[in-house]
Amino acid sequence: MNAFALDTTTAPSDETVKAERELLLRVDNVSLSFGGVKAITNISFDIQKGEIRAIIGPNGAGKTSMLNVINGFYHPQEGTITWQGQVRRKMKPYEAASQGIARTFQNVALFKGMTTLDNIMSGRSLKMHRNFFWQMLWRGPAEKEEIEHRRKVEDIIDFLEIQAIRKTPVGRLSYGLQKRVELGRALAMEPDLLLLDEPMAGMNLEEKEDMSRFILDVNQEFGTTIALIEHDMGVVMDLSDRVVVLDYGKKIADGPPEEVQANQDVIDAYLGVSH
Amino acid sequence: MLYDIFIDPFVQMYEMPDFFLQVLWEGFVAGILYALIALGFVLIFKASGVFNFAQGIMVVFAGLTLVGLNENGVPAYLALLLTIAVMGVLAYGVERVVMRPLVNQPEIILLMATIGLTYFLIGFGEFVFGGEPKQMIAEQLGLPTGSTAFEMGERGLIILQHIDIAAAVIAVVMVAALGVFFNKTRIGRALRAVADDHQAALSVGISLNQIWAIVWFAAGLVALATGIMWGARSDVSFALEIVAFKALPVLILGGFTSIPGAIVGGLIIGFGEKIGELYWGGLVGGGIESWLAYIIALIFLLFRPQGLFGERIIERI
Amino acid sequence: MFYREAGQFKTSYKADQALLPILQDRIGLAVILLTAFVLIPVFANDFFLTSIMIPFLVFALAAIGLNVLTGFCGQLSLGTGAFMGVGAYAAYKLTSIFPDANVILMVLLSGVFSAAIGAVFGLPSLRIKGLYLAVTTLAAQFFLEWCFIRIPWLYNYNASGAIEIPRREVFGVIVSGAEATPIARYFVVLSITAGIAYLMANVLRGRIGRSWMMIRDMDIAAELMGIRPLQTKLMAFAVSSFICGVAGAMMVFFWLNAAEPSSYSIRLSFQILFMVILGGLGSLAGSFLGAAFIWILPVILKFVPGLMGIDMAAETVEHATFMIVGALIIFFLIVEPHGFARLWQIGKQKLRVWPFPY
Amino acid sequence: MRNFKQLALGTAVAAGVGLSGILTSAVQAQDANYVPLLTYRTGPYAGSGIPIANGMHDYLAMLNARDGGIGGVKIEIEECETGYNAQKGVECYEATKGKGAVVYNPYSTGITLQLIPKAGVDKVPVLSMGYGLSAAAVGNTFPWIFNVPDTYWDGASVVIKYIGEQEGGLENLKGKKIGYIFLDAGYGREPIPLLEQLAEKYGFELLKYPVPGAEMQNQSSQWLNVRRDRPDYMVMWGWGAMNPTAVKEAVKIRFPMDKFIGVWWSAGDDDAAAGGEGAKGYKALNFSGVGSDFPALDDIKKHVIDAGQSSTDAESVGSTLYNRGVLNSVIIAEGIRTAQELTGKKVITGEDMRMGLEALNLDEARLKELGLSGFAHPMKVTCEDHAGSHPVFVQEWDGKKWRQASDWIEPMTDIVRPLLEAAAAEYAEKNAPWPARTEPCPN
Repeated sequence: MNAFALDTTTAPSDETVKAERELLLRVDNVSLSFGGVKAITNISFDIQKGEIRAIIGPNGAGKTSMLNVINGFYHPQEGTITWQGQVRRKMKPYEAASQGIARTFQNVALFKGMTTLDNIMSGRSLKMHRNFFWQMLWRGPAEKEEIEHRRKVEDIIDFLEIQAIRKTPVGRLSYGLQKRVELGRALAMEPDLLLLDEPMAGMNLEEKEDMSRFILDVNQEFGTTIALIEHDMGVVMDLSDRVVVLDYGKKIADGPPEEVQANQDVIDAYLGVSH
Repeated sequence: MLYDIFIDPFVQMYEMPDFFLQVLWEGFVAGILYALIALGFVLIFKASGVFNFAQGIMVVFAGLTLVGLNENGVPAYLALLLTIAVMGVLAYGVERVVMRPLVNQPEIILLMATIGLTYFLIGFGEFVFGGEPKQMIAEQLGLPTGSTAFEMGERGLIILQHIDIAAAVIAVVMVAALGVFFNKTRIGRALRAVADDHQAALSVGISLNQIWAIVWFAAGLVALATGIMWGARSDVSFALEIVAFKALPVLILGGFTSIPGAIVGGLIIGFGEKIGELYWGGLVGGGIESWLAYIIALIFLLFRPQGLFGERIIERI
Repeated sequence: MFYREAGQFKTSYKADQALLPILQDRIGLAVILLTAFVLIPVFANDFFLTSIMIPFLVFALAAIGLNVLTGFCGQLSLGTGAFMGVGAYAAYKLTSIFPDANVILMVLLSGVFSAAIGAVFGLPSLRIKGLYLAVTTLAAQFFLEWCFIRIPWLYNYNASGAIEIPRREVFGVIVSGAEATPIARYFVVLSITAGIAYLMANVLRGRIGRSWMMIRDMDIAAELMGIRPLQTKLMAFAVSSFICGVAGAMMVFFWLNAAEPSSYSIRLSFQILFMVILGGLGSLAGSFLGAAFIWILPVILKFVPGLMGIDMAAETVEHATFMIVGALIIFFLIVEPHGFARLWQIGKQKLRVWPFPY
Repeated sequence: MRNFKQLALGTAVAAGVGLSGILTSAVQAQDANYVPLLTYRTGPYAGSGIPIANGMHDYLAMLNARDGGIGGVKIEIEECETGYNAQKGVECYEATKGKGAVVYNPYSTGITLQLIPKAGVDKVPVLSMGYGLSAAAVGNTFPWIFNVPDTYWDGASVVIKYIGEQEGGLENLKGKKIGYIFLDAGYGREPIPLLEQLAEKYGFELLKYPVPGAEMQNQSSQWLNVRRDRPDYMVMWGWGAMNPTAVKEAVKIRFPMDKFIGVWWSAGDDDAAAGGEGAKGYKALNFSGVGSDFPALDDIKKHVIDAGQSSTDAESVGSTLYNRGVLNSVIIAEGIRTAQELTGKKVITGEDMRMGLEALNLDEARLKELGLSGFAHPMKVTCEDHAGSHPVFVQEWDGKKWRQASDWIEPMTDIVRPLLEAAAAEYAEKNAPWPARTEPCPN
């Protein structure tokens, strides 16, 4: 979808190649606090185009807050965020969406009153432009636009293998399927950066395998850059190109999976060694 | 024009201090009465999350029952006891017929159910007691009815109605009693537990149904007190139900779950609308009281969406 | 058995996205339209038209208006009555400023004014949610009602303080004022209501309708997907108020003939809210069902004692009606909190599997 | 739950029965004169509506019981509950119109306004006795509307005249302050133009205190304003629950009650009684008899109330609003009788009734014959003047009951009439094309 990303459809494994790649997003010295409580303290890291970047850490480490900062839902008190080479001003979440950042949520945040199809169609909202007048008439431009986007959505439905639940209200779906629909909804936005907040939480092994496959496919076929939060270390190590580790709102490690795995601070954090 | 808006009202307040004090007193009394209605809402919302629209009609219904019984020859104090019993039956009935089957429904559905209850009580109340306004039997209940005037300066005069003083006293007593009830009794603690978390309360063996019947009964008692007080000020009629809407801006200011909030909110609205009407209302032809309270609440909400006593909301995903 | 979509295959997205993809539904709608446009005008008497059908259609339209805001966009409003009043007063002013203009056009145009006012009172919705918002819409209700009394210009300085609808013709047929026949009024009201219902059905199934439902179901997620909350909510307020305004204008022009400010009081707001909730939040068909229940049932109940030979005083009937309607509201909320629309869905499901229970 | 099911089932059956009733509702048997009474015994205005409804019903029922109706034909009385609500008013009108109604008494300004243009089209006169649209007194513009005996403007002029009398002459009003507290609706706003004109003419200051409909029972602000402004007199145009609250508040701020005068709709017994001892001296206009000391009222007690055909208790016979209802029915009955005489028909139509009302002449002799001598001022309707600007009197509350406190006072017809003419012309112009009068004049 992204012209640049499409050129690099095969995921390069070589470190040097990656370093040369363009930066998509850079977080510099970001701090965030609620009242007196510090959620994030002075964190810096970057996300490169085309990679799968994992953010890990124990509960309460500030991972979700970090995602919320990236897509404009929280505004950090300090630090800057650079998006595609430009320092980002303070902005609204919907502006982040229009810049090409999509996400899924830790606790599924689907539109419960709508069907699977409508949920995924809602991801196309930004790409549809027919105004109220045409919508009222329906016949003609509005219908044409709707069909055009329906085609794209059907591609996503095929890709995620959820054809059978197309017209089911999402409230009635199992948790695993809901997560899949949510991924579909984010994909429908054709994002440059896809943020996944615990995409595999609460899933069984088969579901996790399916989800991993979808994530890799999205990254490789569409070339979408992905930042994900996950607790399942096995999954993280297998999927991600680089990992950043947070603990108590601070960054304690950053690097390729195998390097991070060996880091003593990380091991301490996970084992709960007192500070 | 600017003079009329920004200076003249204050000049007036200064020049006629007795009148200003009288306005404050009226605002205080109105505020107490609004607060009493709001208190009924708060009790039920706290324990069950139901926004009880029927509180207004419960005020009318309680007042009507009291007066209606008395008209039919029941002595005043016995009528009061019987009315309390009727409110108890009503609370039990509401819990059985309305609350229990609707448990865990979204708040708008519960709100609608209480509006349905309002319709039912209007029809039932008029059917039993007739639609005529009735005189509150304040004297028979031993409530003071006279007034006391204080001279102030040369022409100054402040008139305090004894019934208003009684209303203030009763309101204070009720709030204190509710405070003791909530904090010191077993049922009160159970009630607070329910307010915090239904599931958790259930799991430690608190009966939700019992609690709900009790809060509806408590709200019924508050309604009865309000009905007596307001009835003594004008009279008991179905038009009173509309006055009860005033409790809504009070709730907004005070928050839906805070008893002190209801009192403070009631006073803010009471003072605000009396002072607004008397010193600024004339500029636009008067009668602004019908909406001033709502506008005050609206403006307030724009700056503090969580209400006076609510905690700052941090949105999470 | 009777209601079956099996075997009805769709070969294009266009057919699949049609308003009523199932044949039986299309037949049902055709029967309803035939009844409304042909059978009722031919067979109904004046009372049925003026006291049942016209108010029913006016209320159904108002319920659609409120449903857009509350049912589809999730913003609870108690100011419907006032927004309807804005439409009525605007239409009245328009027809007195342009006495020769087409009155139906003026009624539709009046919606623009109520839409503007509605959008202004929708502004707080950005920060205020749920029941709190409901109470702030009461501010709109009471403030506007006060304006209807206090701004004599709105009612052309009539000594009576009310608006009275003059006679107006459209294509040689008298449609408003005392001389307008019930049939003529009925056709105007029916056409406007059916037309707006159709247009809204289109809006609601497209991008804009979806964006409202996104806000309703999960406003934060909607915002993170690029929906601008303020714009979307204000649009819902405007569209909803437009429809309510048109309904309010129709109410006085084609039904009541004259209106005092108290005609657009808080009671009207509640009446409409009942219709929406009992009919089903987020359902156009539900708006019609809810309006039918709340308006028609009490009218009919009044006739019952007389027909059964019971001599009941008029006020006793009224009391009984209040009690029955109140009890039925609670009853239906308990049986099906999602309204008649959901009951209808369940009924259809039953028909689908009939004669087997599951 | 089962009870609920039964309730639902019962309602469904009832609805079915009712629906079939609507579709088959037949025209009434044509051996009676059908008089629908649009009343309200429910809602916020029930306090004023109930005694009036009782009075209207009981007098007509008495005629049926005592005389077998009017001119040998029974009166078919049907009450329809409006709840003072415009929606239900129209519904009642439509439901009863087809049964051959001869006259309508809407008892609500809002419903009257809705019926004014319809009356001429449906050929059924509207009798709005002392309320409704003042301009309707101009019979040439409104041949179908009757508002005997007086319009609000007549009433307002009488109040000022009475105050003038108290002050020893209208010229002494100069520099006085007269407060006007009113229900903030068309009803209460209507007298304002006349009062303003009189204020200019006689040099008094008019202070206005509007009471919003929703705040009827919450008037402390208005009365605080009264306290601050210290008017010499207070005039009230109230209705329903507004009246007793206002009287109470006036007592509370210690306003001199003998300088507080209500219109005839603020003259209810309950209204004044609400003020208790302190309300002594409260005054109100009236045009229907005070007390129950009239032969016709005795007949009502005998034939209707004691016979158990009414929901009235015997004590409330003779209360102001009850008597008002009786007077309303007297006018209806006399209208029917006059129509029967004019047309020679026994069962009359709305058109006949219009003629009958227009030829109404309720003189002293006739009142005596009815057993109502002194119950009302003799009244006469002409084709030009459907109100007649008849004299009214002032009554005073003595702490227990009303007693007449003045003679009959003539309204200031010279000022009121031109205003009425102008208002009627304006109405016709705003509602153009307003039909010109074609109905013949029976006089």
